[in-house]
Amino acid sequence: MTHSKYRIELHVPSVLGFEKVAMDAASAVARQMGFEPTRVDDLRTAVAEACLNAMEHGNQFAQDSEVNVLMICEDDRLDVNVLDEGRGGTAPRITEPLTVDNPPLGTHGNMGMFLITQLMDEVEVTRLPEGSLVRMTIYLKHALASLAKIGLQ
Amino acid sequence: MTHSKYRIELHVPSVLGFEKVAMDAASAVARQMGFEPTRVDDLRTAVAEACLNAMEHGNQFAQDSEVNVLMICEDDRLDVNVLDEGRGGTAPRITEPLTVDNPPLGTHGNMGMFLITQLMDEVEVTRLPEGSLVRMTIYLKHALASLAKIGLQ
Amino acid sequence: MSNELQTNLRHLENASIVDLLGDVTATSDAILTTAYTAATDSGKLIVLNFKEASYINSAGIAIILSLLNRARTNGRRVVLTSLSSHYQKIFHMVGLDQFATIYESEQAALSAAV
Amino acid sequence: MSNELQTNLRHLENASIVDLLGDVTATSDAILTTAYTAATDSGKLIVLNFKEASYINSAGIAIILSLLNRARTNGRRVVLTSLSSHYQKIFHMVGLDQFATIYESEQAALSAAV
Ligand SMILES: Nc1ncnc2c1ncn2[C@@H]1O[C@H](COP(=O)(O)OP(=O)(O)O)[C@@H](O)[C@H]1O
Ligand SMILES: Nc1ncnc2c1ncn2[C@@H]1O[C@H](COP(=O)(O)OP(=O)(O)O)[C@@H](O)[C@H]1O
Repeated sequence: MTHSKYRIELHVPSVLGFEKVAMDAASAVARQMGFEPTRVDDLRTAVAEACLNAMEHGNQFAQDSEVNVLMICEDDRLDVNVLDEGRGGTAPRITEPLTVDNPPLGTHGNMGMFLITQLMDEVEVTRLPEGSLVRMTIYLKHALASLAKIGLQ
Repeated sequence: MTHSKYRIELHVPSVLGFEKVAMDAASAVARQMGFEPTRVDDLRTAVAEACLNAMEHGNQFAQDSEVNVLMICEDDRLDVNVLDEGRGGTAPRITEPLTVDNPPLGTHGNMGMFLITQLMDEVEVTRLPEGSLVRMTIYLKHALASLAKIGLQ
Repeated sequence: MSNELQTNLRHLENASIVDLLGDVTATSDAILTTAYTAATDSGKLIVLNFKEASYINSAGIAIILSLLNRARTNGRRVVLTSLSSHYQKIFHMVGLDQFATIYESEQAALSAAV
Repeated sequence: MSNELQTNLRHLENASIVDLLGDVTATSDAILTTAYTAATDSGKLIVLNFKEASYINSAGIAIILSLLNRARTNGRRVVLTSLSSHYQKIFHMVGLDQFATIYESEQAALSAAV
């Protein structure tokens, strides 16, 4: 299968639980492209976390707001773009996760963005006029991914 | 969970295999709403068949064409709308499936639309200016579904 | 495509078993025909084993119908095993189970059908 | 929500086992705290069993972190078992395995930890 430039677009409401729709859609796309199960699992977690952030921080769980997930299949990689409506005052930022020594008070442990960057081959955060865009890329060949990570590709 | 009017929208290319993305997204939505596994399986098959028809008959597998899957979660039911671009000369029609006595020559056994109507609680086919719309509904409570089927709801 | 059908042929004493591994869809025609032809050589009962076939669509069912028709023409007996309860229901809906017995497991097929 | 967490508490001779059934997410806080409190009554080792937890997100991990912190304050020992290899990797990435040992299975946890 040549994947070049297949485009899958998904919109989900900003309601906890609907990130699973994005997870399952993204993993179906990745399996279709031939990604291995462990990479599909990595993608599932990254997509879930990006969608949860978009729902909460980006859309403030506003009732009429949506999270837009745009997936592009290329020959060598899958790009997943998660776009929110930028309703909060913050932008996605990558910080060190909290630990047992310094535990989170509620359910925020700074782990979402951290995990995304750990699990994906490339992550790009852009602040667009309409909202925040988190672009996550995984490569079909790990070798290419490593080159990309150190900037040689 | 009150489901009233959650809206999930998905666009997939007209390429065999991508119906699985719609299947997986639809089943994630249905599970989220609390549908039982057997009903989720019914929905998976119906959504796959509607998307395959949209890709082939509706979009003629045209390279730039898309299948649009719009899901609406209501308190009592899930509506899945599958819309194509109406590029073919035909419209969705429900016929008796072919049998071993009169087997299909290729891969068309008139089974897609037949299965959809068997598996879903309600099916409505509409010819819109932009293409064919197949709307499939399943109810959370089977009792309601049966009433709806005989037109009492 | 990711989960393209593969087949595995096992010759037992009284039956030839065709394991279907992957998706049974429009693109499965050639591989299913090849597997059927190889299985039919033995002259024994042919068991189509769907244990590892998790996605079967209408095009796949159409191919199986044609295959059952060919088997009947050639006087070959074909039975099906290990379909999930969902696909048992689907095969029943389209009337396919009128032309080929569906067994719960390979073991059941072998003891009942041989 | 469909797969809201449920817990099941089992008191064994040397350990109290908390089975986590369902999703471990932002909405799991109250039920996890209740289960932890009930388990801690016994004074024994507490085993959090993730065998039936197929979806754990960052909010769920944050809740587990807080729970481990509380356990440390109370002088209670907590270990984790039966995480999928994916979630073992995730728990390692966020450093959670530095504060609670992760065992492959309940059996392994009981024989090693008691
Ligand atoms: N989509 C987003 N829009 C706005 N702010 C965001 C977004 N995603 C993340 N952030 C910001 O980045 C911080 C870190 O995010 P994350 O690592 O996922 O941890 P957490 O969500 O647990 O706080 C958040 O607390 C928030 O301030
Ligand atoms: N989305 C669609 N657009 C146009 N025609 C359609 C569509 N879906 C189905 N049809 C028509 O209805 C017929 C029956 O469809 P179906 O029962 O799914 O069987 P099959 O696809 O195997 O022919 C098709 O052969 C086609 O002519």
